[in-house]
Amino acid sequence: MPRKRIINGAQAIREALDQSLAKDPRVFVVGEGVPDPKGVFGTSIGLREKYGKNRVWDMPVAENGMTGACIGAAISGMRPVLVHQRLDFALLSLDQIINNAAKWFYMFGGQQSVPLVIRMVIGHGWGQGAQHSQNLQALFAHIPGLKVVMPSQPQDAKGLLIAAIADPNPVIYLEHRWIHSAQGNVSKKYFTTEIGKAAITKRGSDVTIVSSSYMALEALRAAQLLAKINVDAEVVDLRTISPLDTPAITRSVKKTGHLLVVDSGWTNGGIAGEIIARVVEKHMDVLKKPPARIALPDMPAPSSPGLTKFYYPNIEMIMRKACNIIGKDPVVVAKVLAEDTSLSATPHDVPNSSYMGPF
Amino acid sequence: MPRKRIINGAQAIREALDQSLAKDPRVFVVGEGVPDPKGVFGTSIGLREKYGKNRVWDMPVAENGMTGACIGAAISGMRPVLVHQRLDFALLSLDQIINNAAKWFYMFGGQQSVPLVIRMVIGHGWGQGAQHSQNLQALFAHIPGLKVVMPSQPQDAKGLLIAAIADPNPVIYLEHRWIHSAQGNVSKKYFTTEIGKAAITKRGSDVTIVSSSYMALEALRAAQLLAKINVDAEVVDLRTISPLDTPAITRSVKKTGHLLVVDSGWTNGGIAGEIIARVVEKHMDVLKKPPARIALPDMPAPSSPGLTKFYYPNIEMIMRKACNIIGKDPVVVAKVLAEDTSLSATPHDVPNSSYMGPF
Amino acid sequence: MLRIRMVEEKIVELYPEQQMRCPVHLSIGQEGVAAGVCEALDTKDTVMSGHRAHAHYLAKGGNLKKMIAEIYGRETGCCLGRGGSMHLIDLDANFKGSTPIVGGTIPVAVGLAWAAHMKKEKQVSVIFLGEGTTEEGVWHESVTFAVLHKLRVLFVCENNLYSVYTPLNERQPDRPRTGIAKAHGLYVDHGDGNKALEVYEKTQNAVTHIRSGKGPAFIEFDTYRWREHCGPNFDNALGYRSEEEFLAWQKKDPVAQLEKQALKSGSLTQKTIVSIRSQIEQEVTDAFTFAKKSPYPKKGALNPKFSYAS
Amino acid sequence: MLRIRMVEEKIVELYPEQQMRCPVHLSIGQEGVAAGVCEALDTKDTVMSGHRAHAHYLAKGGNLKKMIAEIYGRETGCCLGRGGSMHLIDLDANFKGSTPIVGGTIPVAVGLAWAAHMKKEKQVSVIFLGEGTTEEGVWHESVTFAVLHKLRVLFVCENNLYSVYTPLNERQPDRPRTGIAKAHGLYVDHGDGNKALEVYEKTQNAVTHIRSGKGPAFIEFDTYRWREHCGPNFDNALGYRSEEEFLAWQKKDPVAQLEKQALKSGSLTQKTIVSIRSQIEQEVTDAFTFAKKSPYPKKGALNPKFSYAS
Ligand SMILES: Cc1ncc(C[n+]2csc(CCOP(=O)(O)OP(=O)(O)O)c2C)c(N)n1
Ligand SMILES: Cc1ncc(C[n+]2csc(CCOP(=O)(O)OP(=O)(O)O)c2C)c(N)n1
Ligand SMILES: [Mg+2]
Ligand SMILES: [Mg+2]
Repeated sequence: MPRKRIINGAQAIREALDQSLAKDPRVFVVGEGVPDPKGVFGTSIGLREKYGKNRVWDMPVAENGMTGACIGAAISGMRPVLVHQRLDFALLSLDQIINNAAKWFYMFGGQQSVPLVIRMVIGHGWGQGAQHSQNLQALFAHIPGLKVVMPSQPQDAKGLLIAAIADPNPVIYLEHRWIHSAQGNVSKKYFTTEIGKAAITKRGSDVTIVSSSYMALEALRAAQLLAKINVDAEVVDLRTISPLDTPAITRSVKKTGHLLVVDSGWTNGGIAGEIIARVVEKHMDVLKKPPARIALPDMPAPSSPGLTKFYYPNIEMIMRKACNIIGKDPVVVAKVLAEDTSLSATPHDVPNSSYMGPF
Repeated sequence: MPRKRIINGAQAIREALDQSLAKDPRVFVVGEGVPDPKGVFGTSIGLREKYGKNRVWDMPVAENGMTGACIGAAISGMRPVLVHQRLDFALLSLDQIINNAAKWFYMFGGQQSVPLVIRMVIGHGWGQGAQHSQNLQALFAHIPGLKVVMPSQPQDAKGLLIAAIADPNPVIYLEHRWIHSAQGNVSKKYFTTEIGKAAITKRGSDVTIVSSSYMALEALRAAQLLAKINVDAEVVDLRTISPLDTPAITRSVKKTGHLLVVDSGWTNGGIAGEIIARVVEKHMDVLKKPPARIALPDMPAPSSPGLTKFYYPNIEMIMRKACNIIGKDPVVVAKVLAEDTSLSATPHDVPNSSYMGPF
Repeated sequence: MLRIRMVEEKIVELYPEQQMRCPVHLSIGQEGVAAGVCEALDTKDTVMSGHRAHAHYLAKGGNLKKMIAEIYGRETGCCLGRGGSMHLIDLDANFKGSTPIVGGTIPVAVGLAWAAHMKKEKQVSVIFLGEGTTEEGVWHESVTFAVLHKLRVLFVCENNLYSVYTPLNERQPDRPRTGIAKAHGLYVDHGDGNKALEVYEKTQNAVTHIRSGKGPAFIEFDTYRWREHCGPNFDNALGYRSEEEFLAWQKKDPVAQLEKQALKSGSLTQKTIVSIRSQIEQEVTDAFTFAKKSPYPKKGALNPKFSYAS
Repeated sequence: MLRIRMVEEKIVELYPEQQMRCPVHLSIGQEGVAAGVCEALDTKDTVMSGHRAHAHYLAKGGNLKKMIAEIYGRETGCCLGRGGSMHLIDLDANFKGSTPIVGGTIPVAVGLAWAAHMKKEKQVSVIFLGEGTTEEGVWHESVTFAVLHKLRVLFVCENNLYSVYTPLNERQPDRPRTGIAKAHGLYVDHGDGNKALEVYEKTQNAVTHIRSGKGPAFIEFDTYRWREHCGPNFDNALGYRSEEEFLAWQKKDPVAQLEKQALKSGSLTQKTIVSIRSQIEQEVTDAFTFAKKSPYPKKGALNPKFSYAS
């Protein structure tokens, strides 16, 4: 990239849709509110005006039916992008996703693939509560036939969405609400980020922190702060949850000998456990210390800020756990955090200080 | 148990329903075909005749709606048992299961619990195919607020179903089709098997094989055959998938130093990985060799017996893997298997030689 | 009804303080339906609702203080702060819960009636839903089962023309939902949601039908959400609906209409209205004070063990 | 139609050999609907179906050998042996697939028509479903969307009175499904599924309506499954339905009726029927021979990589 072009995640996603619609006449976008003036957190604003009603669709609140309809369109040669304003709403369509989309290509003898992208926004903060903030990447990743991507950086948000649309398979595109406002340098051109490849967002030699989506942003900030106390963490941003980039994880762990996995989903049966299992099955010998994970406590998300403060993993927890693994006393962590005034300026339940609710 | 009373899994389940209906007027059973003459593989035969239409219900093919209705009945003080002839059909109701049943108690401040049991039959063999044989225990176990049980022995099938019905929380009761015909000694009385407690079905000191449901039966047979070649395996039958009985697993692994997890679900993101992660997080030091898992290949289930033969884990695979872990040459495995004529007598895709299809 | 209006106007006033840190879906403009329907119910009749539930909760007699405290995320809230505005419950008032998954509570409400049927109880289970919610298949499934067993369910559909910012013509064919309900075998009616007395009467008729064991009913009321789909502000400027449309509906203000009628009929005087207003004002102020003074849940309240009953 | 009957009778005959190792849901007795409907379609019109799909596949021109091979689990099957009887597909014949999750293919078929709409194609997408399948919410959702955009979809409902062994009165209120469909804004008709010519004519009318762009249609045909829900045998002995009911329906045999009519009208003679029969007999025998001779998929065909297209 020659010149810096800083945009946020939502803009990057919009750009991916815009360029995909422009490039491929088979692409269409559908979802509740996609053509409305707010355009799904800004990610689809203006697209109907630009591409017309036949390319940019609103829909009834009928998630299972509309998913099936998208599958039908996909096997007819179209490239639907179905959008859910919350992942939680997509649970109504798991029948079509798991029973049909994931299996269609295999069970019909490889004759028809389902080039379908389902974008699901993961809510976080501002009292979203139990039914508006589920991180169910582990659920989707467990289903063969689906691919699951979960970007953190705007550049990857764009590249992975374009790649997902171009992919002949069903891809679950999980966008954490808080990556929408994350800023980053994004290429202007149409490009793809390869599905199935992790990125090293910070090199380091002491401990490997594997993460994804919003937690990859947190892990990166934690790693930067850890550097101040001479802990040299390597951050692996998975970007794709399924298929997992096991080689990239392994390479890093072989180098550092220490593994911490940070995930935005529930602990039990989550992605973090799977990653740990993969590493120890084949490379237990390279681990100098037992691997560790940080993920959500196994309980529904509460609404009150008094509770979410303790519910979500944060930078401090990541730093402390990293120190623990490598055998460093974590008392210094508090000191480093206290010095960083930017951290305390924003309430824990909003992505940035300009956010005023309500959604 | 004073005298032996051998019945099969389906009879044990029927007995649990019968005794629960008799004991507690709040209990009712509902499901497509529950009152029909075949009574869900025999598990509900005669119950309507005995308890009447107001206790034993058929229903429309409307899984999500009926699950919601059962939740409504449950918070009204009833004890519904909802039955699906295949787990795959319950995917239509994941919205109600995940968004409502699992969270109701927590999100409404602990005021109303949802004492709901959902029985789901897992298809296996006789060409069931991609949409009639999914083993999605990992999916349910990942959701806090649900309990997930998965018995193998008829005694536990009965005791866990009674316990599930008596439990104030939503319990997913997964019954593998092939445990229906498994025989075992079953107490005649009304009794419960504690949810959350694994059983050691064979003691041993060389290697721990953790398993559940039909694979626990296979693991047990494998362990018995392993004994012939002087491999002393300990078999842990999980019985409950969530909450996992981590202490029991840990105790066994501490004793044997070797861990093999066998699961009937897909490998990626499955229960086996979670168990491995739990063990290494806390007790990597006790493992003499890297832990291993045997589970389904990450692809939809095929229908053809030509393919299912290679799709499903079998006794031989378990034996070989166990030998591998403890560093014993597995060539002897083939010999032991060849000697056991009972194994070759039954085609791989039926639970027993009397089974003639079609479902 | 005036009380509901005043409570929500207070939310509007104080939301910018950033202390109600959860989404709020206000019913301002739609109070006539909640008030009219609940007036026709007995205490033991149950009510459930969805994301836009404040009015239904209050009309059914839900505790005001606990609702406001819940919106403020305090441990004194009706869900101990775990739920926020989108999760309301008051078992004493037989308000059995509201949740924000569209359609999520419809079958649950049918299940309440099913349990009542099994227990030979006769209360009516009322479920409020928006016109958008009838697009969900679960509505169809719930209706089928309720009609099949003649369960005592009243489906109250509030047609406010929009689902979030999407107008009806992007979501539904131009045919009445009451026609579908009727074809399913439901007792059906349709009325003006801005006329609380009409709502009350039509509900009474439906409830009489239901109580007699003849089967469930579906009533649709025309209404209009004045403010944004979610949040305290007006949003006509977004352009998804016209200012004229908004003003035309605002003119039909259900609160003002009832007030006018009451004054005309002499059942209320200007003076009593003033005194009622100030009484409510006081109650509302007290509720907000109570909420703001209440503590957040303690750290110990965040424990996985609370996900399960024992 | 006779061909469909003879194919399925052959399945009945050979199933006990235990070589067709997958569930089979036979349409014997219901062939009139499949044959009559598909006769009214063009080749480019598409068909989808559910668990009971043999007749629909064959009537639409699906390859017989590949179907039988699929049921036998052979690599020459229409899904390479991966699907079995419950997963049929023949893209050459525009039979776009059948799957055994009740209701699972309904929205997919609507999606075919949606894609056609976007591409300005005019073929009709036909979806066969049982009367039980209309209980699923996804039917409601699919219908809503199809009517909203006037998609070219024909919903063909075969009412055989049972869902597995459950009679209608345990599942649905006593009201016609056509009434619901009509209230949704569909073109609606209803006919005797045992009269193939009536089926054909009613389908023609519906298809004319659909092709003209006036919107989707729903036709229900009364019919009866003669054999067990799943498998080759008779099952009246189970007691879920009476022998009398069965016999009354069997008398209306759609194959025999058509044959009689053809003989009477002189369009067929007894002699041509005999010759047609023996031709079909040969074709069927060949298909079974082909299937039985075909190899099972190789071990290498079991590979996770085949779950994804590249
Ligand atoms: C299953 C599901 N899909 C989508 C949403 C997003 N959503 C929240 S409110 C709403 C509007 C529903 O419209 P309507 O039923 O008419 O209620 P109104 O908001 O107009 O009162 C939608 C689509 C949701 N909460 N749940
Ligand atoms: C989602 C789902 N629920 C339940 C079943 C079990 N099931 C298989 S066929 C069938 C009967 C459906 O009845 P109908 O639509 O009338 O078709 P018929 O078998 O009578 O042809 C049922 C309930 C299923 N396959 N999928
Ligand atoms: Mg609305
Ligand atoms: Mg039927």
